[in-house]
Amino acid sequence: MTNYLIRRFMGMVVVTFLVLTIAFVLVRLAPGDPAALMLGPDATPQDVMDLRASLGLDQPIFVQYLTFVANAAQGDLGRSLFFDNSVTSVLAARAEPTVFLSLFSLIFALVIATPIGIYAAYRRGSALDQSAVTTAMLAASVPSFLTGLIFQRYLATELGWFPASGYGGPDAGFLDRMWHLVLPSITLGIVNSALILRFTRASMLDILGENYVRTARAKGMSERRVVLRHALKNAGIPIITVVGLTFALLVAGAVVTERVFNLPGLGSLVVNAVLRRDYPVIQGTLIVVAILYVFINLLTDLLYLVIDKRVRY
Amino acid sequence: MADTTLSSGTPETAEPEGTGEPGFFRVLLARRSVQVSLVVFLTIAILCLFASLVAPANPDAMSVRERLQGPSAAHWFGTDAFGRDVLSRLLYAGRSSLSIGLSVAILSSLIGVAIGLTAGFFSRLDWPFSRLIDAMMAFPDILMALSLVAIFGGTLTNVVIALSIVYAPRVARIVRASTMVIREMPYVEAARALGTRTWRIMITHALRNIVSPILVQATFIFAYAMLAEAGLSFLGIGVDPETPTWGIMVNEGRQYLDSAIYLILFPGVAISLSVLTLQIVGDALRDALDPHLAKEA
Amino acid sequence: MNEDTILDVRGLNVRFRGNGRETAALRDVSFSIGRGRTLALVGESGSGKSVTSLALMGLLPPNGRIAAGTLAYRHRDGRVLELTELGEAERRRLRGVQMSMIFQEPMSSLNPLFTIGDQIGEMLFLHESMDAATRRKRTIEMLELVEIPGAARRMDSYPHELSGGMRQRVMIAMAMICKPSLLIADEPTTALDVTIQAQILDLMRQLQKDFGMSILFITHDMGVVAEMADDVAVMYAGGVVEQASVDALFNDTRHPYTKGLLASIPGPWRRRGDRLVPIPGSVPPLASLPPGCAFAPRCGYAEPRCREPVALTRKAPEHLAACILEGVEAP
Amino acid sequence: MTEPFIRIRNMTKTFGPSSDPVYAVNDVSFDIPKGSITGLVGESGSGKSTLGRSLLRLIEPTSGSTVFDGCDLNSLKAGDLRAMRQRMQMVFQDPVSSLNPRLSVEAIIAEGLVAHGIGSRRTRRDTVASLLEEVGLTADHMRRYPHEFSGGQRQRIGIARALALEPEFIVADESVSALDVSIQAQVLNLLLDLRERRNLTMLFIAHDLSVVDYLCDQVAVMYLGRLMEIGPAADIHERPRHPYTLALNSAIPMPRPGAARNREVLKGDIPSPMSPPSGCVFRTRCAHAREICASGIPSPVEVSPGHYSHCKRIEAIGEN
Repeated sequence: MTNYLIRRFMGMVVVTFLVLTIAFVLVRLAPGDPAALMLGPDATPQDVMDLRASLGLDQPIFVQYLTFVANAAQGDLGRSLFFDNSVTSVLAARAEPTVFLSLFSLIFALVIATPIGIYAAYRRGSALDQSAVTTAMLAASVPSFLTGLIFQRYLATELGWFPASGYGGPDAGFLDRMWHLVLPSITLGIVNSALILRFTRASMLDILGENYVRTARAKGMSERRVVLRHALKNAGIPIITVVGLTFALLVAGAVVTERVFNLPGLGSLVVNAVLRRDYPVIQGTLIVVAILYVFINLLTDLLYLVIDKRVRY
Repeated sequence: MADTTLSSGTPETAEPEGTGEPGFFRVLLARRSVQVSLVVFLTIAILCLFASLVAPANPDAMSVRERLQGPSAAHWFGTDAFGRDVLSRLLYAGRSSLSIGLSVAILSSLIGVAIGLTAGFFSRLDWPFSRLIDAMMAFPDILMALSLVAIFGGTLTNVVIALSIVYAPRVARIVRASTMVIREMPYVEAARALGTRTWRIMITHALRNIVSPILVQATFIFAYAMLAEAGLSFLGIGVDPETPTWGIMVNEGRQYLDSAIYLILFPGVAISLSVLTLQIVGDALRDALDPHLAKEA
Repeated sequence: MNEDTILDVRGLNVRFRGNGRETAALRDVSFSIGRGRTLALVGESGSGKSVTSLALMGLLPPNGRIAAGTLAYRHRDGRVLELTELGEAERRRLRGVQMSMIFQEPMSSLNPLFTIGDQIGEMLFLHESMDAATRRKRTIEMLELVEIPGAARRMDSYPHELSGGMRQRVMIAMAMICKPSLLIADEPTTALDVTIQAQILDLMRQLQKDFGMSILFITHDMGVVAEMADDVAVMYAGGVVEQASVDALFNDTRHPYTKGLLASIPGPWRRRGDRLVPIPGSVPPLASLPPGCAFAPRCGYAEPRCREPVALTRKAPEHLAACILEGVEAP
Repeated sequence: MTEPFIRIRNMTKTFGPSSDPVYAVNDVSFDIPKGSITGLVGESGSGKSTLGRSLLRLIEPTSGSTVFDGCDLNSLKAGDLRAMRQRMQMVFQDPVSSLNPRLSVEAIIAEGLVAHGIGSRRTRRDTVASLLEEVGLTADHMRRYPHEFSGGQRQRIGIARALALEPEFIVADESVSALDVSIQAQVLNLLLDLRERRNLTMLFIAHDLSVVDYLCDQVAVMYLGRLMEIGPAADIHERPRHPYTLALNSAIPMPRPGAARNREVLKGDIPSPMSPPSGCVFRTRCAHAREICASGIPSPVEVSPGHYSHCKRIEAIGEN
């Protein structure tokens, strides 16, 4: 057990390190001189030279790499080329909509998909099962921007039930801001519920075929108890894993959804950064998101251990 | 001949008893939904492939007089803001979208198989390879593709390469897992006991057994890559707008969301329909290929 | 139904759906179990012995159904219940209390996420009303009864912390704690080592003496049959081919299949150097059984008449066989 | 004394870290005479399968040696070992997972011939056909796939695969355990016939003492990684001189009603190989165990020619 934890933790450190390396290499591969880009077309060669020196760009690549890793370890992800600010503060300023959007859509997806997935597995092959599977497949096939745009036009613009876009004004209150997230969250939640539903159903099907479920029935308990007490707890493990994996899907989805609904979140930030070639911001977003992902997966693995007492290596 | 008939060699049954194991295609095509999906997908694919023959108009011919006209007899799917025929553009754009999906599916499978097979078979390489796969998978697909395209530029080739880099680790992970299972199978031990070399074991035993999971995965990647490319193009970061894709058409039509929703609806439905049918076929493939694996391996 | 009979199965037919057609898994299975006695149901894989036990418990998988037959069960209060006519809720109230079951796979038949104390105590929670402390006490007593060392401590173990033999003891404790009148044991020792098997068989005999229950013992091992059973029913390809008391079955074998089975077993009782005489061929798939006697294609005594249907007939008092022959010479 | 065909000396295989090794096989030595069938019996955790694989070097033994017809297998380089594999083969336990479901029967049986570059495609096909007939199947079965066969037929295919390279020595690992009794008897008889026809030497690994007793000339009994007793099959059966063999013998359920109802049943569980008892590993379950059994590994005592018992209290285990 301790052995497993140590190995798991070591693995995480290495993965984090690799994430940093990939992010560093990627940006280094970009054509053009970062200093020249930062200063714009009017800069003199002398200006560029000076900036290169102050940014450490004249150092050997290996030294630059070490500095980069050391800085990143202290939370310093460099400065934005576009905003006159550090990447960390730029990211922090845009985090709120993305965090809540992801959270709401995950909750939406879990609330919708888990019970249906469980019931569909239990009533395998029934009309409900078939329609649930088909709907899930459909939901996973429609690009979220299409759903978003259709919602926007009909539910927001025409019916006026929801705000069509934006995040409220600059001085909008918290509730107002959250209200702007409802439609985006549903849009993003639909895609995720498709994945979670299919996964829940599959894990539940596996577990319902297990011998210990047969034992539970032989003990003379109600079907309700068989499913809710004996099967669900075991199905919880794979479901937790998939929730961890959904994180990547949420972030990717958030990028598109924020664009559809004009939300000033990390997704919009990174898209604009790409259009403006603001490499430090792209790099910073990549790093933050990837490390978050690594952490969430560590967390789900630990949760796993708490639920399942079997020693794992 | 007589002496080959051993006292104990009584054949158990004259015929082997594999009774009515339904064939691959019968299982694949058992469901109506799968038949319909195959027909729909192939129709879309063929129409797009022969766009130059079937398209009613030149997809780039502009006509200011005919701008933003809804579906009509002359223009079945209407015209866009430059008066171009939407149906014709849709067919040409489909060619790009589908070929991106297919190329990504093939390329990422090749990379993934190479990595996964190596990691799965050589236990010494497993740890570093697996950590690299983990690190690659920590970047969400669109975000990674976005960055790659931002850095190398938005050409069709770059989008394909970027998406292949994104999906290859997913294939690698599946291949690695299956290879590890197969590596421990008694028939691999039997091969080793016979004196078969490792590379031959990898080809005859490992590769042959992972072909079906890869095929299934490739079908899904085909679908996901089309979705991801559409997402990139919708964000305005995908392929150069000179060669339209369905995603680009949605992006272009977005300004006219309130007045001409058909501009996003047709390409949007085209994407959804292709992705949906691909996924249904992928699922059916899995069912058709899996019973053997599930039962035998 | 005789006063001393606890379960009487008549003409049980079970069918399974699959690949778009229905296959008969059990064909006209009949047997009965006396009070306090052990009936061994013996057969090779595919003979239908496990399906029989699941049908009795009402635990057939969703694609299986009882197509015909009666299952008369004598309740503890003296009533005779027809199991096939009971609703699911009534069947459920019988399970665990009146008839319990233990399975072949002690490794996978316990839920890995609950302690064994939880899983045994759950039986009391389900079927008897008592407070948690009493439940715990009764559970410990039961664990002691099945000879688990350190029972009070073992209560809080998870299944993966126990050996296969210990898990099977836990399964037995769980099945016995509500004192059922019928215990169905489906190959309970097949997955265990021989020395552990001997322990479990001893334990089951002991518990039967203490509790006075009847046992339906399912096995493929003729040695286990000889050791455990009072009566034996031999199954082949979904049907019973011979039923008799254990002595009669081994010493006055009437069916060629039973005879072939006995001749196939190697063991220390044989003369060294004597060849085994295997049954030729293999069990035909259930979906394509030959007409008439299912064993005929492998039978050394087969004749044209064997293509006609053959029913269990009385060959001697309390000795039934489904064969046109009166008997076969001793193996 | 002549060199035995196969000589196994001090075979040891550990798993886990070398600082805290788990002994799967611990210091096992015995000989297998040419043309004989040696049975290796033991319960789970006895290390019998690990021993079988270690002596073929399918897994690397931690220490010890196998001398095969005068050739020390452990000193061979990879290439030489590969060549040597033609002479020694293995038949596996599970008739399902030991055959690749994606390969035809022909490809499965010919695999060894292909690996060693023997014959052309045409001659290999002829070889496969005659092997199929030798094991009781027919030549037209070669185009089929494993799932089309019953368990017994698959095991015959596995035997044909092992025979293709015309080996002199075969390790059969629980090769009949997964089969029904009537089929098991067919395969046992097939093995006996093959031994006679091909003058094979065999190591037959099983947990079932009756099967071993039927098939073998010599029987070795293992418990928790160690050898308990070895000797001619008749001796082991009629005059066992180790308490574990006695217990194993008496635990066999006899198909004779009333025969074994008052036998002596071993108490307790098999200890975990991770923490085996000190001294004699069997002492925790042994009715004859005394203080001396707790320290020092019992050395083999020759109780009759070729019959060795690893027990310190051999006098207490009377000749019956």
